[in-house]
Amino acid sequence: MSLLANWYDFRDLGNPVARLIEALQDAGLSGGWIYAISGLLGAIGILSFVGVAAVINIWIERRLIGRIQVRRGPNRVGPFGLLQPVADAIKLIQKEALQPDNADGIMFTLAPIVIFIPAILAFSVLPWGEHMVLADLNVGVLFLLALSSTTTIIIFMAGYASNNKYAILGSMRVIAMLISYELPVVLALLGVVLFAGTMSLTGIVSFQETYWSWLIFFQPLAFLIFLLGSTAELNRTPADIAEAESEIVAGFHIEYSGMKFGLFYAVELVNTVAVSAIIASLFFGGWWTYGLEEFIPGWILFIGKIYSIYFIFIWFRGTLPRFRVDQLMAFAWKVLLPLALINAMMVALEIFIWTEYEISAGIVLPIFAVVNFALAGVLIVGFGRVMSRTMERFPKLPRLVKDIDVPLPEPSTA
Amino acid sequence: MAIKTEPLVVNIGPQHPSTHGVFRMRVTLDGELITDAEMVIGYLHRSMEKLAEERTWTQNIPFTDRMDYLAAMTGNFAYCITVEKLAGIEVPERAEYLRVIFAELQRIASHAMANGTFVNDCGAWQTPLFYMFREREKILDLFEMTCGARLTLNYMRIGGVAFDIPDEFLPQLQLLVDELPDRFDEYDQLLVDNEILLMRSRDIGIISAEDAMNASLSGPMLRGSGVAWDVRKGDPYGVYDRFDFEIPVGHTGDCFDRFMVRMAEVRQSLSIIKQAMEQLPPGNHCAEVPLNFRPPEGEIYCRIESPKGELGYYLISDGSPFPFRFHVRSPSLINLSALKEMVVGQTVADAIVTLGSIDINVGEVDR
Amino acid sequence: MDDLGVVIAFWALAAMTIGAAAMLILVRNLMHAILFLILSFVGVAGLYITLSADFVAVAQVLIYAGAISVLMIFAVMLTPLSERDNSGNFLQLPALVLSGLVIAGVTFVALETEWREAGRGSFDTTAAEIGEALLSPFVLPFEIASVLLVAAMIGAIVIVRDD
Amino acid sequence: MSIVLLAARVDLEHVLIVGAVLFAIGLYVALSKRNAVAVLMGIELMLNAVNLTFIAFARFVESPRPLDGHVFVIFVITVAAAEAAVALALAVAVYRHRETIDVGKISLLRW
Repeated sequence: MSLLANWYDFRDLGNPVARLIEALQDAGLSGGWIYAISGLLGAIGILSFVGVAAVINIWIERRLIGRIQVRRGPNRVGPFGLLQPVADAIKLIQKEALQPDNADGIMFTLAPIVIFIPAILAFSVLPWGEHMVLADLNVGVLFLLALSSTTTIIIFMAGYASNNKYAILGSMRVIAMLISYELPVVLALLGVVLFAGTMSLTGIVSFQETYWSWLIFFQPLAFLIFLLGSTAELNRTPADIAEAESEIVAGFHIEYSGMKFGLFYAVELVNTVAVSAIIASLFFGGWWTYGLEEFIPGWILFIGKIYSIYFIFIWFRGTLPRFRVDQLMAFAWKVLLPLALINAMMVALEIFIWTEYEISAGIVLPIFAVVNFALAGVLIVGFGRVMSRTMERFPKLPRLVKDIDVPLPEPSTA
Repeated sequence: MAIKTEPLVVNIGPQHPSTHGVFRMRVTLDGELITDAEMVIGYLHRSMEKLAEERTWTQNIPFTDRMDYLAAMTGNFAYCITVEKLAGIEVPERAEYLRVIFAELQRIASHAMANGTFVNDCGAWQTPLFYMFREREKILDLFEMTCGARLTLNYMRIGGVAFDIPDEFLPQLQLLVDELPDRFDEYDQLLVDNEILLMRSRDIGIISAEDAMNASLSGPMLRGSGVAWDVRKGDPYGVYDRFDFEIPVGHTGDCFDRFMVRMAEVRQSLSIIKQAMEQLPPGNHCAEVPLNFRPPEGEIYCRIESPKGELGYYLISDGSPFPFRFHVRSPSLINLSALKEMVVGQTVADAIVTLGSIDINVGEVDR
Repeated sequence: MDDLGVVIAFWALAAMTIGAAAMLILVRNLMHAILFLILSFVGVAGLYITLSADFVAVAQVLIYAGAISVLMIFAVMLTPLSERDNSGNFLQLPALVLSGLVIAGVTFVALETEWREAGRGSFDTTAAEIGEALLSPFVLPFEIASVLLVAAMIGAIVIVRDD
Repeated sequence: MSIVLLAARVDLEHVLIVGAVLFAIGLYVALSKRNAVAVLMGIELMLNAVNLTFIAFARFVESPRPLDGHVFVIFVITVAAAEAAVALALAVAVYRHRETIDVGKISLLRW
């Protein structure tokens, strides 16, 4: 049995599955059955990763934020506080899942469940290793964008069904924000798609492998736009205006308690991992790491990259204050969108030059990398100058006065 | 013709993470814009002014702790100085200096707390608050070293302070004084150079110098608006006339100016502490005050510069061991009175930032 | 299309789509109606996938479920509660008759016509071909569509702008 | 049993019938609802039904350029987006002037 011969070869978990499929074909099963079985295996793999990630990330996030905030973070339950997520989950499950009197019952219950669907579906198109992809859609990037746009509706469902004013404020904010941020994100990804010439994530990773370079070197501006845009899409600081702890308390999930709240909490973490994974595959080569994947399994490298990017999101969260709604909108429309448009046009021009004059990749790609980095630098600095002209760049510090300069009141006497 | 929308009435508070206690603001919203606001206070009313009339002059000192519990020392200070003035008690030199040191330490602790929560209200996920807590913690350690308590100190007495400082106090204080300026430089880097914080706090919640004076604001609220007024200079009490320090004054009166005034005042406080440490004379720490203390008949109003503004006590004595009238002019309450003018026309997010920049303490607002 | 899995998926999605669309008639709350409409859109996207039109399916989710429905939610949220019902008007019976006629007519035509069916399998990669088709034979409609979008955007802004 | 057998495969006719049912529901919604947004929802449903038949023809019917159906659907989606934006802007504008979006009560153009 070839299936058992290399079972210990965990470098590429796709290989055992491929052999399993071969074995099933030899056994004479029809295509549908094989399709179902392999899909089920992949789904189990992804779901187990997502489940473990959602639990572990609670610990990682709390520990790291704790370190950023000069405190220790959870360290009581289990070794290094590792069992803290379990304790959290037990607490949340025990709690009563309250439902407001005039809430829209079905929508209220459905929203935290349905919101998991796009979050988990996003993992299905990601290439985890050379042959490890559940659904190699040829419109993978567009698929991810479509998923992120459906999240909007579900968040609105939650906010609307809660019958709470804070929740309505939060969900209207979400809708306005996500609609605005979809444009720069789409345009940033357009740059990547144009460069790689395919919308399939597998194709984009193999493009990076073919030309022996991560796409961040050709698309630094797209990376930055996507990173900032996705913090908004993820509702994380500095763009967490939908939850806005200090303003509208918890925004769209203010009325949720118990495990319903826990689901929202978990889906935020899962979404963050998903976006980190998307960034890792689009800009950092996915499982491909300059030949390192020969020695370390590609999927481990991929998870390592996911968590490196996840760290950036935690760092943002630990450091930055929050934008106001209109400032966030202005940032999307006045800064990110023009930058993304210029980037997309630049990429189109470069690809045109590349394909039309048939210059070899070895010459033209380093030039593109340099040009794009220079362009990114110039655009960011230039935009910073233009945007800050309306406001004095450096704040006026308070002036120090030696003596009081207001008319003295009558001195108080006994 | 605008769309006819239904106004949305939202309760901000009394249970809200950014109202710093149980303060409630009933705002009418048009979308996110505040068209009307109504302040509702009294959720933490403990009837201290009335209770104080049933207790002796000395027994009232703990009440002053529990008003502004983030600046208990200044509450003590203001009350004791008022009673001393009423009774004409001479306070020993050393006690005066110790009072200044502790009041200024308390000012630093209170401003650290105020600025930490202010940045928190701007949406930072608690990080600046925790750093500010770290500095405050060291000050609280010094308090604990001296009087055993950390928050409600009850340290000052009529005629002086309860205990002399322990031997290890001054070296520890010296360490802190040397260390804090660097720390606050670091926070300037983290916060003042942060574009998002500037965007959130500049030109928000502006109150002009004239309005501020008319509303009888005081403390950083007034100084942020550009009025150089400080009770320590304008109406010196204790030994404050012996120190050389400056008043930081803002330019426009927005939230950022108030924030920066507090940041700058921390440095001035440190300089006062340094001077007080150098001048600290030896001697007795408390004057002799009879146990059955009865000040002569009369009334008095006396004020000091608390971290939040002008903290005044109005006391009437009828010659009995109990005050006849015990009234507090609490800066939090009076600074809060300007909030409505500041928030109407702003968004909810700005209103929260504005409220944070006022630095109220509901314990002091409601008493 | 004889693969059993695809056939089952098609009928399940068709049932979901039509069921959700039918709920559009029945529910009282306009907000629920919009959510059922979104479910119906997603179902149609699923049907596109079973018909091996994956690019169109994803575009359907992106634009219909992600954008148009959000516009509708905005429109509903801008109107007061009293306007948010989903009741019918006096045309219900004629509309029912007309709808029945449409179903009967199309079913008749669909069953009676001899379609020139091609024994074609599913398409491999649709995205690239659609892109080429858009930019070579359909380049004029493509440009006009972009003009239309700009015109619609400006028009929508002009209509709702405060005078 | 025969119905089950009929449904055990998907041919052009089946997709067309599904499309027809969808179109009929959209037509009913568009004609019979009072609310302007509901009417728009019916119209969108009808457009979806048409798109479905386009895709079905592209999938099943012999043609030199089979993907033209897909291209048409893309155009329809584009136009639908533009149409929805304008229609909803109209609904908001009408509401602003007449304080109702009941299409029965908007009688400005009635003779």
